[in-house]
Amino acid sequence: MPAAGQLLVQPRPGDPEVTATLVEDHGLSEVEYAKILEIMGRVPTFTELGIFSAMWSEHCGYKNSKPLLRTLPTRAPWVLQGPGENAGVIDVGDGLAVAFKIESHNHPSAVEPYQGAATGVGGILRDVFTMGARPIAVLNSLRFGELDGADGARVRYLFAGVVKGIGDYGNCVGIPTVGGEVYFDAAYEGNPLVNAMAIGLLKKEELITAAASGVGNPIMAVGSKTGRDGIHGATFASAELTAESEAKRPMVQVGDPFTEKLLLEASLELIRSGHIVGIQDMGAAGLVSSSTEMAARGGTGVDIEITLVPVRERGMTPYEILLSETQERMLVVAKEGREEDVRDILGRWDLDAETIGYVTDTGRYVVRENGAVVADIPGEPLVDECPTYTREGRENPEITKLREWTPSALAPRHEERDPTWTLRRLLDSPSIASKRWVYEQYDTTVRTNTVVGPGSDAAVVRLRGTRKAIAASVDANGRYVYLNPFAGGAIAVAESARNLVCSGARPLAVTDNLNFGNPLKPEVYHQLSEAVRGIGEACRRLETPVTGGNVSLYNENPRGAIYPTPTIGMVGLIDDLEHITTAAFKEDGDAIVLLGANSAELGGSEYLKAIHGLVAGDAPALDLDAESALQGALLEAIRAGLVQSAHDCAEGGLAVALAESAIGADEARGVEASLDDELPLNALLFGEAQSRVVVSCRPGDLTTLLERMRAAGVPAAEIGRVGERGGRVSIATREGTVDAPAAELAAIYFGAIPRRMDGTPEAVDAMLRSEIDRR
Amino acid sequence: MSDFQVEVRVVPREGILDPQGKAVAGALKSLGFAGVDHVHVGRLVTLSLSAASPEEAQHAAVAMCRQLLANPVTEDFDVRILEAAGS
Amino acid sequence: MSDFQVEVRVVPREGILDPQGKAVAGALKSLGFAGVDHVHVGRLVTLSLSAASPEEAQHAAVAMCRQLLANPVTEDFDVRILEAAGS
Amino acid sequence: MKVGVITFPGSNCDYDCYKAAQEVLEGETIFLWHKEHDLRGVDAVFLPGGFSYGDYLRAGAIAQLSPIMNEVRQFAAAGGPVIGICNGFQILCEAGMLPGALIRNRSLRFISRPVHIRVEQSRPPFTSEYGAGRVLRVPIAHGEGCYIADEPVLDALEAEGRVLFRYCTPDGEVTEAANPNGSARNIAGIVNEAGNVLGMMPHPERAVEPLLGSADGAPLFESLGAHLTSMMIYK
Ligand SMILES: Nc1ncnc2c1ncn2[C@@H]1O[C@H](COP(=O)(O)OP(=O)(O)O)[C@@H](O)[C@H]1O
Ligand SMILES: [Mg+2]
Repeated sequence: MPAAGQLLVQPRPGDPEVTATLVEDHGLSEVEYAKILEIMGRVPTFTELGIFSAMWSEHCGYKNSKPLLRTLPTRAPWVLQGPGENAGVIDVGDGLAVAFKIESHNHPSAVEPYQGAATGVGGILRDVFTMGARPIAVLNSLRFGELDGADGARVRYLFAGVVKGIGDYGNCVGIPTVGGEVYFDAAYEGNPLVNAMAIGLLKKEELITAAASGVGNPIMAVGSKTGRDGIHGATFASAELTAESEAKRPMVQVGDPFTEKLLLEASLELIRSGHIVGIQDMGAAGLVSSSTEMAARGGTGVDIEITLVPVRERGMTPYEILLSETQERMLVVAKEGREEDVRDILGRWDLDAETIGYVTDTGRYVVRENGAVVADIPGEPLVDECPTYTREGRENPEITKLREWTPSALAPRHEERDPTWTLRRLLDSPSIASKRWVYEQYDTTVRTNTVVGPGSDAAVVRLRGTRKAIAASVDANGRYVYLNPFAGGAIAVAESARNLVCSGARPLAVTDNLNFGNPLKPEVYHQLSEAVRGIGEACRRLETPVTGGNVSLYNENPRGAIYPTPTIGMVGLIDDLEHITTAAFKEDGDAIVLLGANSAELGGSEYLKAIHGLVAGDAPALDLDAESALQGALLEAIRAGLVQSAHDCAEGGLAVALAESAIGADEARGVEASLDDELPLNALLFGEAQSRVVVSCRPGDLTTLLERMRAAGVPAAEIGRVGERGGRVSIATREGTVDAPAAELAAIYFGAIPRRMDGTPEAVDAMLRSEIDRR
Repeated sequence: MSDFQVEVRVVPREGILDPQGKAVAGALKSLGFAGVDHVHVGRLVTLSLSAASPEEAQHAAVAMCRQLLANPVTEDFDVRILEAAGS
Repeated sequence: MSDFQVEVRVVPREGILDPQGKAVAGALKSLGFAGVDHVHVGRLVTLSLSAASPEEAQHAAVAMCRQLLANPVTEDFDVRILEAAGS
Repeated sequence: MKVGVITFPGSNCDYDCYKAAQEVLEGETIFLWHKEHDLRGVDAVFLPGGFSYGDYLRAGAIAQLSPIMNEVRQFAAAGGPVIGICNGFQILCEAGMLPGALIRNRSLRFISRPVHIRVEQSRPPFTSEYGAGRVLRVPIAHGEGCYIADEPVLDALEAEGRVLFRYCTPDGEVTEAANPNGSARNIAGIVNEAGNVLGMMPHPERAVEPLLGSADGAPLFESLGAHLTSMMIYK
């Protein structure tokens, strides 16, 4: 007999019996299953088991990360919506707010790069526009194996497919892709990372949250018909990639950006119409997660008749319909009696809506099939009582040992006596080289608000009707995090903020994507917990709270784990369009000033890897006080109009930063610089000491700029002059001089990726597999 | 060795979303064509191939599909060897 | 009325640039396939159509091609009525 | 004067076009919905960029069947100025209102970047405010922008001065290397026989403000404005 308030649930004919094996296949542990039995007071049906399995997967339940995420700072006066909603929202003044969020699609992209990446963009756009925000920009953060390693052909195939997938989707929807980052390292072979971030703009009063409230309100399914796509994708995204995942291939979801564009327009109209109380993307774990989460937020229950859900295929079971991850679908809670109004708006955009159920006051999650109850679960425990774990973390002793490496152990190669050789090598390293091959495939200028697109430190998108602009950047150096998870996590935040400041923005808030290996392994859990601690500390010091994010664990393959890669997406505000600053040198004779101090560090540098094949040493030291002082003083100087260009020193160090400012824009310019620090040549030119920025200023502003920096306690020194177009890049040091025509360095820098992608026969093959029209 | 005319048909996998087919179906309907259903859009690759026998040609064409012409995750293919055209 | 299975083949017109065909040819060659020539990439549209006779189905399908499925400037088409599948 | 921007399902430069027209032109700018049967008295029509119907099948193929296209045809036949940009150009070709076709870029990749184009003809209604030979910097963003047509058609376009824009180097030289997508004879924009229907792949509406990198597209709108003003005087 069911207890009071519970409905009679009959096993559905044809459904498998719930056994220990079936429970295990659903990725649920014994402890978790015991908890389910306790919540249910009986053995769950197959459908109910599927529901629990999806909701309690890592992807939806955050069972291994929640306790860590709770330690992150999430509040500031400008934060309107912190973690827990589809996207975070911050106040940017003038009655406007910005919604933004990052999301990973690593596992789907490893299996089917084009569709995996495309649907990743689709999902993150929906997260933003379901908040009532019109998407204004997308960014992405990508990691692949080595382009010319042993597995090069496969890597090139994945890289080409992912880039085309991101481009085709965003281009079609008409949202500019304005920035991102790409790194190549053997650590990501077989397990690429694809993180997409979307930013949207809304009027503060139009903010809507995804809650199912109002007993009796109809629940409507909107958008594409449900098919068998990606069933158990959320569980899939929470397990290690094995040969078996190859067999799971038919689950791959296909994106339909055209329908997304219609959904986007229709959703924004719906939200403004006042006919609905809530709207949510049917994303990972589809209908189940969207409906249960909306009910939980609304403190209500739902009652769904599964046969009313529009389906694409015949014979779909409740289990399949509930768990399907068909893209471009939304769940809408309409106001009672407004269903026709909702249908009218959608019909204008050629979209259908079906009422599939109602909001109830029982607090229970009820699913029926032709009236017969197939699932009846108390909603609150389903959403909130997923067991969470604080695992044991222990550093891998090999990494402890790696960190003890110091530059004194390094024997320079004989070619390095000519530092120009080294610089050329670094500019040709795909992780440092220009990513133009990538972003030329992205529409960067649609919507006519992109003031600074890809190719500078941060992207800048103006806010029409105001003097303001938004700046955004995504950053993470997995190698630093691998060598020192705490420092690496903090550096990712600091670098992201520094990129924003270089563009003239005040950093405001963070969305993070934690890409890690299997958390059940103590050495991985150690990386995860330490990196989160580093992120938290940097976010607190730099006053950039975390407003949301995403966790992607189990990024491993039979060959090993990826570098722990906590991608930081950051948004900042530029108060006045006048303050927008880019990395490129502007005029002959401008003075070049280095802010921050050089050091003898080489640990974790691109130089060590590209020139010596070494991943060793400690991550660069980060002093958050120095960082904060640098950022504050630089932003002040930019606002005072003293700065012509600003570029932070990142991978490849000072020499690469100088070269990028000279050659990174349309026309290559010369540089005449001289460094007289008493440091080893390689560390001085190519070391990656933190908290450094290369700026240029008009000669007449030099004294003021240097004085201001001194007053702020920020090391600053004039190190050279900007040269003319087509000049030479020359950097003199005590031990040797870099000297080469700017045009030659530009050819290397811009040619490195095209050369690898379009040059070799296998590359052509790799490119083609994704280029052949498969829409 | 003979030259074979090869035709490769690549179609979206059964059950996989076919947005293109959906759009074409809608357009045909709005043009007034009635009774149209199950619209799918695929690719047709034609090529000539020199091989010793139809079997060998078939074998090579299937290998091409596996390696390049079709996406094993989302598409099914089908190879037809049409004729030996000359020596 | 019967349901006919219709297959529409749309191919780049002779003499028209076919960048995809060219790229596929290059890729097949680089993958080591020898003796491949005249590679072209076209479109394959499949649909079911209810019509009174194969002739009527053929006629409707040709009209679809003229109005939508093929671009007369760049493409040629060819319609095949495969079978009547049930009433 | 009143100009209309058509929104097809999947248009995504409609707003950009609207904004540019509004900023540069005097008078009113309105959106026209693809299902409408009436151009609501506009004096010029823009078919904006984007991916109408997802560009599924062929770019522009499905949009040209939209109800409003009948009105656009009649409007053009009566001499009304029509401007198709990017996807709009593709729609005009698919609709048979301009000769030729746009196929996939030579590289098979989508290309988004600023390019240089040379103004080949300075004449109303679209280019009178440019000097012939002037080099413009405007963005392109397309996957299917390779313009092709039969040789006789191309010869006729040339002979009749209907090629308005050609891809070129920053110095105005028409070279193979300056051709981003493989278009026949570096063609970036053409007009119909009567000269009142323009199709172009580059985006002038994305180049009307120095803040966004270039204002070289503004004179195109100014040319249209000058033409419409002169028409009103004659009316
Ligand atoms: N995947 C990508 N998509 C778009 N833009 C990218 C991508 N990767 C790199 N970029 C752009 O290239 C420029 C340089 O990238 P990166 O070297 O990572 O910059 P930084 O070191 O300053 O963070 C940035 O403007 C960035 O936005
Ligand atoms: Mg960098």
